[in-house]
Amino acid sequence: MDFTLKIWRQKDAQSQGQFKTYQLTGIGADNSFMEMLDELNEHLIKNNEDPVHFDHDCREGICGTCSLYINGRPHGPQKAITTCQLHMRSFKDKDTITIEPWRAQTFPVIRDLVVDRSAFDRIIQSGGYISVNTGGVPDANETPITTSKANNAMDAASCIGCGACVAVCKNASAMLFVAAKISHLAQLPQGKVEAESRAESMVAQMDKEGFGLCTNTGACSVECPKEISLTHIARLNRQYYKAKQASDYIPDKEEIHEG
Amino acid sequence: MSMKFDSKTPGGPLEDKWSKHIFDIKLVNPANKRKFDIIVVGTGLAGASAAATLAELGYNIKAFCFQDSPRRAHSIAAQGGINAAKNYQNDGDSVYRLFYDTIKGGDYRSREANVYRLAEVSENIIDQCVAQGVPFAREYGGLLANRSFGGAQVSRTFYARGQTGQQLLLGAYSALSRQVANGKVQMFPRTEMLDLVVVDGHARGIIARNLITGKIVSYSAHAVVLATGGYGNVFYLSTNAMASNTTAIWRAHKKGALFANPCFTQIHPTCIPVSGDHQSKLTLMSESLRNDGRVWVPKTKGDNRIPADIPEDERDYFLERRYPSFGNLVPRDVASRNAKLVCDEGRGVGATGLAVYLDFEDAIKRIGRDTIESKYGNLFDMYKQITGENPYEKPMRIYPAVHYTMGGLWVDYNLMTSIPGCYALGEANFSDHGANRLGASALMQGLADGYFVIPYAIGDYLATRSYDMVPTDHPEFLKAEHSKNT
Amino acid sequence: MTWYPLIIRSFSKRSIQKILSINGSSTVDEIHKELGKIMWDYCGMSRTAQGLSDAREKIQAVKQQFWNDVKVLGTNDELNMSLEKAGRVADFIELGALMIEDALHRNESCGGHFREEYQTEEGEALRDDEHFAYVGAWEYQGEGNQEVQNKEQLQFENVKLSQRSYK
Amino acid sequence: MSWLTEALKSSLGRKLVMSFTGLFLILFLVGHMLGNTLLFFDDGGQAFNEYARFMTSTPIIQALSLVTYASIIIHAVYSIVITRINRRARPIQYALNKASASSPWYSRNMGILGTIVLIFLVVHFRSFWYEMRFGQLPVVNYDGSGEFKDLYSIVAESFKQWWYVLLYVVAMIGLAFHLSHGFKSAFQTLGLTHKKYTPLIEGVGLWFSIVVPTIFALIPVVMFIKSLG
Repeated sequence: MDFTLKIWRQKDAQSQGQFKTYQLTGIGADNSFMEMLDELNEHLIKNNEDPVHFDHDCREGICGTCSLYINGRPHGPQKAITTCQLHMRSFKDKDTITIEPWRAQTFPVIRDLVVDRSAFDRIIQSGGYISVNTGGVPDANETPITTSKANNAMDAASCIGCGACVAVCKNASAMLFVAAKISHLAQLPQGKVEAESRAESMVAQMDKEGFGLCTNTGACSVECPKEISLTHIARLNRQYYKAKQASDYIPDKEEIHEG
Repeated sequence: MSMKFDSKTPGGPLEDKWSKHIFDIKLVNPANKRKFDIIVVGTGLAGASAAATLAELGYNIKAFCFQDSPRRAHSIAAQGGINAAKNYQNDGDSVYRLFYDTIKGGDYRSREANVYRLAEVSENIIDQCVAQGVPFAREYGGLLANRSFGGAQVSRTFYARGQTGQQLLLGAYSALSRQVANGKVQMFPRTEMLDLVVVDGHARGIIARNLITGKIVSYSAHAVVLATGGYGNVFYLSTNAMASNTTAIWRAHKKGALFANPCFTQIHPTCIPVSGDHQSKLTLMSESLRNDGRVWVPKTKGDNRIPADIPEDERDYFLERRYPSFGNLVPRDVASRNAKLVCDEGRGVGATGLAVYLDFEDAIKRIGRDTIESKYGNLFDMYKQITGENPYEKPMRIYPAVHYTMGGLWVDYNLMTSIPGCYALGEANFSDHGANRLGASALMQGLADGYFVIPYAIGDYLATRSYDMVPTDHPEFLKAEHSKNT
Repeated sequence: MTWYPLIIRSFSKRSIQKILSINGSSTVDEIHKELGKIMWDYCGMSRTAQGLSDAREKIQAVKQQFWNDVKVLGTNDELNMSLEKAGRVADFIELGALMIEDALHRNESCGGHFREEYQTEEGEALRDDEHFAYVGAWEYQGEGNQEVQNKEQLQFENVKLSQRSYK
Repeated sequence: MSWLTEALKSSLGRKLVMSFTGLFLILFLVGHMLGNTLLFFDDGGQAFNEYARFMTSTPIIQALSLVTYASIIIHAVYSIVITRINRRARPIQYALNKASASSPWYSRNMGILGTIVLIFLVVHFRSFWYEMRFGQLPVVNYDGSGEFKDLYSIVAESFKQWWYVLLYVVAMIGLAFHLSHGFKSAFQTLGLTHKKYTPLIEGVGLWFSIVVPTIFALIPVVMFIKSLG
């Protein structure tokens, strides 16, 4: 198969970027999208041109590293997959494929198609955990959890942190990402203890990072490679309001100043 | 060939070794722990759990990973599950049986004491993970569910759909994140270790490259923990992530750490076959599929009818035929070699002839398509995505692929390499799996090492060390920088 | 001591510059694929003394190819994924050579290490516990020198070594 | 600063304000619509004028009116604040973006739809609300009930103009789409979703967003047609 590729090239975070067009011929339909880019890079290197930088690692749809905006959609035209699971048979021969990095103020471009998603790590650091130390915990079977609760928690926990939700959201909002973690932990008895303070602190961090506000368009869920549902956002909202009206946390001036 | 290293395996009866050892080894008093800095390289199950636990104890941790976030380490890709000798199923499991299965599965090439300890702490791992919020699969009564894996005749594998590694890693990552927030872990993502710094015979730091700026920076510490995974990518095609590599442990090896059993590699029997020259990596289909899938090839050479047209009596269920008691659940090395044998005989299937069928027809008839879908849905989807074929209707084609490396840096019972102060955890060391690893045991080992072994073991070393830091302009740091990159 | 940091810069640059300066004709991926093929063909699911000896030679050729003909563009002072990969592949080549040495010395079949010369009549792995029930721990001897193997004898006090059977 | 103002300044707090004001305005629409259907009566506007006086003279209704005005203003102001934050969150747009693949256009363009409704409201308020309160309306006298401001007469007069009717129809189409996202979105923001009830909310929301604006739009259309005859 032959393709015309329009790829965003940007030397580094400071540089101005622009699109460059490449012609690629003889690509097998069974190639994955990343293998197609590998092949492009082999050609580029042979021609003394800098290879296209893009993030990727496991290439089986679970690590969440890959992140391309392909023909106007995160992770390309198919539903419920990551870019690394996209195969060239999903395109037509002679197609033009436009490849852009995730666009969000909170995901600055590092080089070409590589962006910095460390904002997600900072959000998790602000409270995306259960505060237990290693050791001294009860037996695993001591607290039964209904299958439906465990399943719902697992649905939320399956978030891979790729950032497609932010990338596709017209507001570059991170609500689905934050909600997935909050909903995962809030549904388990172990996570309930801190559910409210967790919602408070993670939302505060999300706002601080500069993500946009959710306007419930639902695009995040549609494009999520793990099909994480909007109901988790609703659960986050509930947790947050509960926290705000019930928790004994009252910000003092300094905290507000820092925040 | 001298024996210049000591495994420090404690004496006494097997079941008392670890508890006795914990009592015997030296402790660092809580107030003094904050005077020690520890470098942890790698943030997979072993690295993240070690960094988090050591930080909880009070040590100052610098954690490094080459990925953009610690959550992306390749442990995340493990699908099937994690073993633990909980005997929740009342099917005769015990610490001793898990120990025995592991030793036997490893073809008697691992250390008894290490393996027994692994089986012992496996129970704590499950407790720990549940407390962290890992959403393991549950029975209707709300208790934990189990399934079986190769090389075992009991159900001791805990799982979270087909994403067990992901959920365990996210658990460890959350514990790590909590310590980052507490200021006890300084995290260095997109930073790759290039060399180990050894001062006066002790590991005292690393040289690392910031992958974004290219800056090469020295980091000093009182001990260095390497948890950088395996080296399966030496084969180019493997189930490892693209960036999984051997650089950290190889460069430590060149600094004097012994490298044990490098030829022990595991070939996983159930991978999606190679489809062409372009291929960059191979995708594993979880071994748990062999609980319900039946492996077969046509009885006659060159039979290229479609599978549905091959009648039952012309199929060779070669694993069930040769190994009636374990059937399709023989250990990985055995299953892989048998698949290779039938393909070498010319009975392989698919375009390349390098594949065998993994057939769910009987299972679908027996327990229904819905049950199969709930058990393996995401694996089936993944298979369909990659091959373009529907495994509910046509048997899967599978072929062995490089998956795991049992070899690694030699470590003693304390997980210390032959360089004092340098430790190796998880797949990066050699210790627990012998010549073959049982399915669902890699996750167990990574977490055992990180949560429950290194936190005690490292104290034995640090208790004897001074708090002084080696300045990063020490000649050994400079030398390491000079000689790096081979 | 104050002059040391200046030296660091120049030395470290020079060592990474080595890879960057070769500017040959083989990409890192091409070399990695060649290495992988040798390892899979000769040190994969089954191994023979002959195959491993051949692989020993072949891998040296790959090493030569890497250090004489690799092509890595760009500089050290930027995100440079080819450069990252080049460093990793250089290490894989050396490790591959050691894997072959290890597989060659272990004249038995056990677990994932299957030497065709050592199998039962039924084609199962045939261990040699008398001679190989040890951990082979290799010690680096400097660039270009044969590594030395140390042995840690494995003690089995609780399990009886037996031919593995899953029948 | 109190915890409450702090909470309302957070992203979720702002959404909550949008949700509450929006839901209140939805309630207001129901009442307003019921009242306005009096215009369909062929009684020369008596029922409508009585209703208009009731609405402007009853204290509880006046209090509710104040809440309505406040809701409209807060809803609009917050939407501007939110839009500005959201613009900042993506300074560089995609060169190629197939947004329609993942969300309906009206969900993405609530600002534009809201602006249409707002422009309409300005005209609407000037024409009727202002006249009723501060204008010099003719007075009618119904048997035994005293004097009434004849709001009906200006309404009837206005709806004789085709462009005025058109403005109403367009605005109501805008409102319909605004509601079809806004209704369910308000519940989502409040966290009121559940496998069992969400389909109900969505169904009611859809019918609401069709029926209410249609009735509103029918009033000028019917009166226009009547004026022709």
